[in-house]
Amino acid sequence: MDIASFSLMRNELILVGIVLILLIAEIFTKKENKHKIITLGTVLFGVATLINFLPLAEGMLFGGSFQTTRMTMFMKSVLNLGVFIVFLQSVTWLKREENNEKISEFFILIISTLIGMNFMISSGDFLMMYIGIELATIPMAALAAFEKYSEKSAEAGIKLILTSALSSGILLYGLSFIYGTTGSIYFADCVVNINNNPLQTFGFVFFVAGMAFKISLVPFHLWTADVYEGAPINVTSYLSVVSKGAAAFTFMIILYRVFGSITKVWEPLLYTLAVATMTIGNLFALRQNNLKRFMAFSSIAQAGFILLGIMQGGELGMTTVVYFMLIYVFTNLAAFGVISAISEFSGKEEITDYNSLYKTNPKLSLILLLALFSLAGIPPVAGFFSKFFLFAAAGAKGYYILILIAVLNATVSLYYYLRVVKAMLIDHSDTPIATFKTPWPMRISLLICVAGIFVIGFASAIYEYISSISFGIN
Amino acid sequence: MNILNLFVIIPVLTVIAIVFTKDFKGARVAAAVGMSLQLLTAIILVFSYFAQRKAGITGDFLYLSDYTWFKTLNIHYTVGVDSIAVWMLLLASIVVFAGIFASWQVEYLAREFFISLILLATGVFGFFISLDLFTMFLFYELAVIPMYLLIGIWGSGPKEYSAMKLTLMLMGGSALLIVGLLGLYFYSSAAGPVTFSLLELSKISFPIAMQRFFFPFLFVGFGILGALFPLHTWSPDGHSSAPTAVSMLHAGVLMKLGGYGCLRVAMFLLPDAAQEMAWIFLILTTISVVYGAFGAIWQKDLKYINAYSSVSHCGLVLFALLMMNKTSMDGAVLQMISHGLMTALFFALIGMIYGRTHTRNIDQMGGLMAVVPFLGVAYVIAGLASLGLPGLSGFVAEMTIFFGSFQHPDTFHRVATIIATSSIVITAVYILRVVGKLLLGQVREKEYLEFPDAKWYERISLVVLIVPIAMIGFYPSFLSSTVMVALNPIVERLTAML
Amino acid sequence: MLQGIPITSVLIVSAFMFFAGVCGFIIRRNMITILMSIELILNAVNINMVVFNKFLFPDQLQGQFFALFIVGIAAAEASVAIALVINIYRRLNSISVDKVNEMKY
Amino acid sequence: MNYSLTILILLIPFASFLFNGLFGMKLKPVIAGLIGTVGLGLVTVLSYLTAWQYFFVDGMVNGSFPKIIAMSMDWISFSDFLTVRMGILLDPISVMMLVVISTVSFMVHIYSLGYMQGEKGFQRFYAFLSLFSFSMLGLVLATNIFQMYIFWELVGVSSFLLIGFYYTKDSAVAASKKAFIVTRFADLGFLIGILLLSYFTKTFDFSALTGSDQSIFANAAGVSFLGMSVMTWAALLIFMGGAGKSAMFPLHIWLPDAMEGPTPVSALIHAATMVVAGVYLVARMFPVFYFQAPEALTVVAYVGGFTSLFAAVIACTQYDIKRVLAFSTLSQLGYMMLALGVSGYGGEEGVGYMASMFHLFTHAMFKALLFLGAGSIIHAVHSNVMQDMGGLRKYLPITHATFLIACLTIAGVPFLSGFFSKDEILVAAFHHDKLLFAVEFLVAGLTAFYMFRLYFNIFWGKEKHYHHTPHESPKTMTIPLMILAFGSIFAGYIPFSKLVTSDGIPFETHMNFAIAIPSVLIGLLGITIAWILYKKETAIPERISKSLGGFYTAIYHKFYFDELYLFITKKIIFNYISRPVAWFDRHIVDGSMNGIGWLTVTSSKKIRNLQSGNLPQYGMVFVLGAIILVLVFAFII
Amino acid sequence: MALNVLMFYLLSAVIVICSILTITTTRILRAAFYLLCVLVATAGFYFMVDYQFMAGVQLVLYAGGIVVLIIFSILLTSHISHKFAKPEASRLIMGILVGASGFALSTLAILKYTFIPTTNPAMKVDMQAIGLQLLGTGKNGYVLPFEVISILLLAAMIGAIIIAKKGK
Repeated sequence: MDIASFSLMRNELILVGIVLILLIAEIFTKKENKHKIITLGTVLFGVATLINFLPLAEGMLFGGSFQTTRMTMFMKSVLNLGVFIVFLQSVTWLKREENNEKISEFFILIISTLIGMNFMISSGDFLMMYIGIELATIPMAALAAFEKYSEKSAEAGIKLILTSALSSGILLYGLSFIYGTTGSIYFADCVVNINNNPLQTFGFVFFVAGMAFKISLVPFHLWTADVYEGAPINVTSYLSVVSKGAAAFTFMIILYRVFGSITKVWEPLLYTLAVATMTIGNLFALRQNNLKRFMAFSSIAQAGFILLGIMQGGELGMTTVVYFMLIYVFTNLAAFGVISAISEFSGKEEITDYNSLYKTNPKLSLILLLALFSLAGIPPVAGFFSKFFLFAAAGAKGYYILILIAVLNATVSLYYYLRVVKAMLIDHSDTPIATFKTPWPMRISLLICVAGIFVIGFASAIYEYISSISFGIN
Repeated sequence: MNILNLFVIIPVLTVIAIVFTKDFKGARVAAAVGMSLQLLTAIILVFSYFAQRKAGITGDFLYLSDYTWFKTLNIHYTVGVDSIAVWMLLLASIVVFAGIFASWQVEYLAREFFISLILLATGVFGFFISLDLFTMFLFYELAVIPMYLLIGIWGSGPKEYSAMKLTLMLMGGSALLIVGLLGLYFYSSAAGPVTFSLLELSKISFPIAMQRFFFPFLFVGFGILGALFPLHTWSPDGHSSAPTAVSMLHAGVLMKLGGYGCLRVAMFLLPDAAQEMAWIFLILTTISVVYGAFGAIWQKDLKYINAYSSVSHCGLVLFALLMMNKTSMDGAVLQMISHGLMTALFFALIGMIYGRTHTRNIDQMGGLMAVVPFLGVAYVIAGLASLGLPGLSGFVAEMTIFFGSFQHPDTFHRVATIIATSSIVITAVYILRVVGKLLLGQVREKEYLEFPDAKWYERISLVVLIVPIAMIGFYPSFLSSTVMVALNPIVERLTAML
Repeated sequence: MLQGIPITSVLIVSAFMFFAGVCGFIIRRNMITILMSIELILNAVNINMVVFNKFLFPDQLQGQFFALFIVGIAAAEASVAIALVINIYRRLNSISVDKVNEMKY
Repeated sequence: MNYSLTILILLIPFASFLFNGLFGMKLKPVIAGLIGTVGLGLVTVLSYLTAWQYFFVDGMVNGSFPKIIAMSMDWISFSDFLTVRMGILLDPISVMMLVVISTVSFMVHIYSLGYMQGEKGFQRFYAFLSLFSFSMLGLVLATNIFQMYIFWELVGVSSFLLIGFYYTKDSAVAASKKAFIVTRFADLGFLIGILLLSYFTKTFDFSALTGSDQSIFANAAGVSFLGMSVMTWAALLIFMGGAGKSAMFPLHIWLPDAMEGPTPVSALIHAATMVVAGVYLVARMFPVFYFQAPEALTVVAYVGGFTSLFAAVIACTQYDIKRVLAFSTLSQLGYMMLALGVSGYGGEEGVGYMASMFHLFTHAMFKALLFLGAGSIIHAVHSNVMQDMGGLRKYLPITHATFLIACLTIAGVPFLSGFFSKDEILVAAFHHDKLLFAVEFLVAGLTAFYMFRLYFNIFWGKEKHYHHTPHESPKTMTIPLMILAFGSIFAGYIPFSKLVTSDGIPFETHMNFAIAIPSVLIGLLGITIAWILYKKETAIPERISKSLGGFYTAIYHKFYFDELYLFITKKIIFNYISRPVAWFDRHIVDGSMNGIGWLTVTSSKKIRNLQSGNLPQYGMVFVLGAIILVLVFAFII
Repeated sequence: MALNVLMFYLLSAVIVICSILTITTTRILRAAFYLLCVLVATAGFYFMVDYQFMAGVQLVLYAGGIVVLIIFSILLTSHISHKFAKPEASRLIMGILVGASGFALSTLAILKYTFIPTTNPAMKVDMQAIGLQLLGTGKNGYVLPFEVISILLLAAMIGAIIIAKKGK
């Protein structure tokens, strides 16, 4: 093991480096200069994001505990990009007086959770996976409670930490049985002993439940809405996009790599979860008035769609899932960006507050409209492609009824997305949110998102690239 | 470059042009210019297409071109037209063109209005030129969604409700479609790599069990847009709330997507199941035909009347398709074109009348013929076309359908045909009722006397629709025979199994 | 079987502990007791890990190390959780979970 | 011989329609009228030339008049064998009709120049007249049944437009609607008949259908539906179409109302031309009826007979002069239908056919004359009702004279045209069915009675108080009257049996005095009674009507058929079908769609307690979910 | 019966009883005490199976660290004399139901499964081995988790601080 091989951990190491730099910066920055840390953190992270796009060899470290493939590299880049956009969108919020003290903490916490996700993605054994998950979760609770003078935020924090602790308990209990029946915590060694005896399946189901918690699948989703609503909006967008994406991806590759031989167990399992998730998520989303909560249920429903791709179990499945996530990053962050900008300006987060928004803020409305259409899967924006391909993945397995349920759910989801559209474009308000100028970092972030929403769907090269680096159950 | 691409490029460029206009005047001029070009392109296409045919170029589709899009999924952007598609494109161009002029006076968010309208048109054009089911579906959905905004923002009455209902029902339809399309896609693996290509799929004979499963998805999926009973209820509400141009486009063109899809995708690709299950849908469509007509009798709102009438007429399209012989299917295509033109004409007129009277309730109108003779005469022409007067397009289409359907050897089908023919009387009843209440009799309100007759832009819109109605009515054989040629492969596939 | 103790007995004991923790999570109202329930759960997992390691796979120390890390993480988790509980206590002057249901439905 | 100029017979009126329709409003009314009239004049000339050419120059081929297809072009092709052609078929009946239509139409065109003077929409009127002429000529010249159907529909719509010419009058609008819908309903039968016919014979062409080769009906042999052979069905359905246009009972109800149209229109369409289209249709299809569906022919005869009686009875009680004439028309059409129904095929056997056509011809002349005369009267007194008239003979000498001639003709007074044609019909009926003969005999008397009732009431009796002194109509109106009077008198001398026969082969007819004399006598009897009752105004008619009581009222109300139809349309179709359909659509079909929405929203509300905001509950759901999944996937599956 | 077996059942009894008491007692400090008992009994069990290091960690970190932390927080947030109300019946029933059914299922699964021990020779568990593995970089080396958990601890610490520290 030489130093050069550490380059496989390039992204993680750079992120750790940024955390250290920020720690030092925090110590040596005067109080009145704290806001400069925002620039520092964002720029550093931007550079890291760019660096991570450079190609890198595949390989593994630490006896297989840390594995990196082009797929994981790509996924990490996607996550980095998402986080970068979140940082851009957080600038105004961080500049608030009450957050002045906590700027570097914000960056450190987010980046450390990101490090956790990176390890989770690259993990080669259950221990690393578990540590990654915890690293990605525990600081998240602190982030959710970041606005500590807000009761909602505090509530979000406690709900997140307690339920996630329970879920890691469940997950671990499952893992203990998997360890007990396979004799190893290393993915590569486990595989040979995977069969579906009841105890192992017991463990497997508990493991799935634990992961499902992170991806917020029904019935393990209950924390999601409350936490999303209570957490500061930028944390919410981070949670809904990056955290969920990483968990889903990890879940998928572990299913493929470790449990590939018992597809006949997890396909019906995921089938059930997918149906429940989409349906319940949509039914709840129908009635929401708070946009953050609304987006929470929307993202639950979206998670149900992801399962359709995961179930496929082949390269097609992985490609579609990753493709979906990539698009989802842009789409959801565009939506959250707008919500965040408006919330930052006016403090309003209810759907009815958006009445007549188009008249006062046409551009923001249009961006939100595009994002919502993309979430609903309406052409020509990217969401259409990603959703269609997910359905195709399920179709490849012959799950046509599931597709039907999914598409009907997508139709229901259209209903509530259109509710927001209706508020902005159709409904009249006497006191619409006033016209305002969005700060430039937000604009850049929205620009990136919109570009993504438009381009990724049509640019088949991206899909082809993902396809070329995907793998399935072998 | 392939001329067909222009059908997508021109609208997109028009949209971009509209974005840069300053006010509603600029927007509508830009839209009008763009759509005039579009109409011109369509006309050129018609001429060059038939010139090529005359020159002896064979092949089911002309102007084929194919670009690989998603390579691993084998999704292509494939375009090509046969004569049905050519006529449909022309129809769509005419209706869109007329629609722009019919909405000349839109001022509220005019740019957005025209952009949405043209986006809708893009979807329609794209749908007709596509030979790849994926892009076809993409354009299909693209055509459906702007409807929501168009109805919701610029509509009238319970517009939010109607818009939502329409959108959700149509999206429900496309939910079924997705299942069907994916079924076709994956089962195509029996004959090589999976594909969405219509040309490839049409060479495969799918196992019957698979056909039985997927045919209803595809047929109902497209059928919803074609107002298949009992899934037509989006249509009355949707139409009545929609602004003029949208009703025109929707009833005139968008509903044709349904019929066209049933023909081109559901029946063409899954012929055995089509043969086997036709009777179920035949019952439904027969009900549609009569039911829609009876439904129209009772209505008071002009748009509702026309919406129900559309249910009846579009029911006839599906009805004729299900008869599955060349003549009836030819009639179905003629009916699509004819209904497209005349219902667009109807909605244009209703919009113009509404713009003057501010009511659509026929009980509150009367004697308008004396006040606005141009509109009145146009309305009568539309009405006569609708009730199937010889010399106008409706007659040709209906007769072709009836005579085609009646050629069916089964008594069941012929009895259904006879039931369907009865719609011509019921149609006459409601059309005359409307004409009587709306146009004839004494002028009902004093203020009606002040109404100006049709403005120049209104006249353009109307004339552009009336002329083809009359042309088809007078000289149908070219249209009819060219459509027949295009139907050959479909009918062959449908009857090969018998 | 190790020194006359069947593995299943140990596992059943740990299972009992685990579900006692779960039960506690459900029936308790005080957040700190909920936290204790979670410690029970994690402890049960630890026992499992160690038992499997010792009874079945003593060739490596994977289970033991796993348990070790769980302990460490549990500590971190507990510390953050307690910080949050205290935060809640400051906001609401109560640490009953029934009080933290402002967001629902 | 080349008949290529016959195409102009169709094109001229059509061009005139288009021109007047599109640009008429920009022209002076007179010019528009003249365009129409001159056009029709040309058509008339061409028609006469064609008739001359057909009957007398080219004449017979192999002893019969041939069917000549003067022109034919494909219009649309339904399938390999069903092709619709637009063409011109010349045979004795079509040429005869050509003459009738062009003559009457020309007269009406001229007449209208005076009658319609100053009316709003004068140009429109001429446009519609041209359209009608075009359609009617197209109808009679049709080479195939589908072409006939096309023009049949066009005729219907022109009739609709013309009846509703005074579109601001609600009664006119209602009448036009009624006319259109009733005939449309009948046309449905016609259409289905064509469907059946074409399905079995694989052809539309008259030359094939009515030719000597009966093998094309082979497919239909033995095929029956609901106990009747399909060809009978087809024939009956086609007859239904004819009955609708010719206002046979029970589809007659539209015709009296159609009198809401301008009087020249009534003369042209609802007396002389369009209403005989049904008769013409049956005549055209006669071989099909005769050989394939003799039962249908019997139906034709009885329907015709009943209608003639029924209408004659009603005519006796009406006061509106146009309505009297309308019922008279019905009655006469019944005659023609009956004649066809009782006819045989070929030579002497086909006397009924010949008589029918003959009567059609003469009837066109005298009925047009009657209507135009009535128009002249109405023009003078501005009323339709005979109670408002009386003693007009002094003021309207020409009208009076011509009207009298027409009345005498229709009453069957010897040596006028009506006498000859009616006599032939009675002869045919007598040989075929004594009952029908008896009915017709009675009707002959009734006809004479009600016509003279009309005549005496108008021209004799006490003078009424007129707003202004009635005056004779202008030349444009009286000249056509005189021409038609001339026709009425002399049309009977045309040797029809030499020209227009069922199989094209001429035969000799002889006056059957055993029938002719009684029929003349009963006609005279009718006239006498009318003379007694109405020459001077007396109270006798009043008393008679009183004594008949309810029966009279029933007759006066046309046996309540209008009410019956109103009941069917308003109540049954509108209230009991349409309304429930609309309701069903709104509440059941649409309701179920909304119901799905409602269900979704409600279930969304119901499950909201899943998300109670309570942490332990979250944990419970979590663990419970996991346990259930374990149960299912580890133990059950 | 061998002593260790007896010992085991004793420890098990403590674990079971104290677990129940932990989740049922109405006094919070007692709950903490019972939890401590469970944890200590667990440590005893680790000793029994010769995992002294693990047992030590259990005692130090768990019993010593976490429980103390918990007790601190109890002192910060509750009155020692405070007695809880009994949980609501419905919740109690559901909790017991879930717990019992879960326990039943897992017991069933455990009993149905035949555990197959590895045939590889056992590893000697002494401090040296543990130390080497903890810092090993190859397979069965735990330096990476070790490092990552340090980041976790750092992040948790920062998180805890910003949440808990009193603002201005």
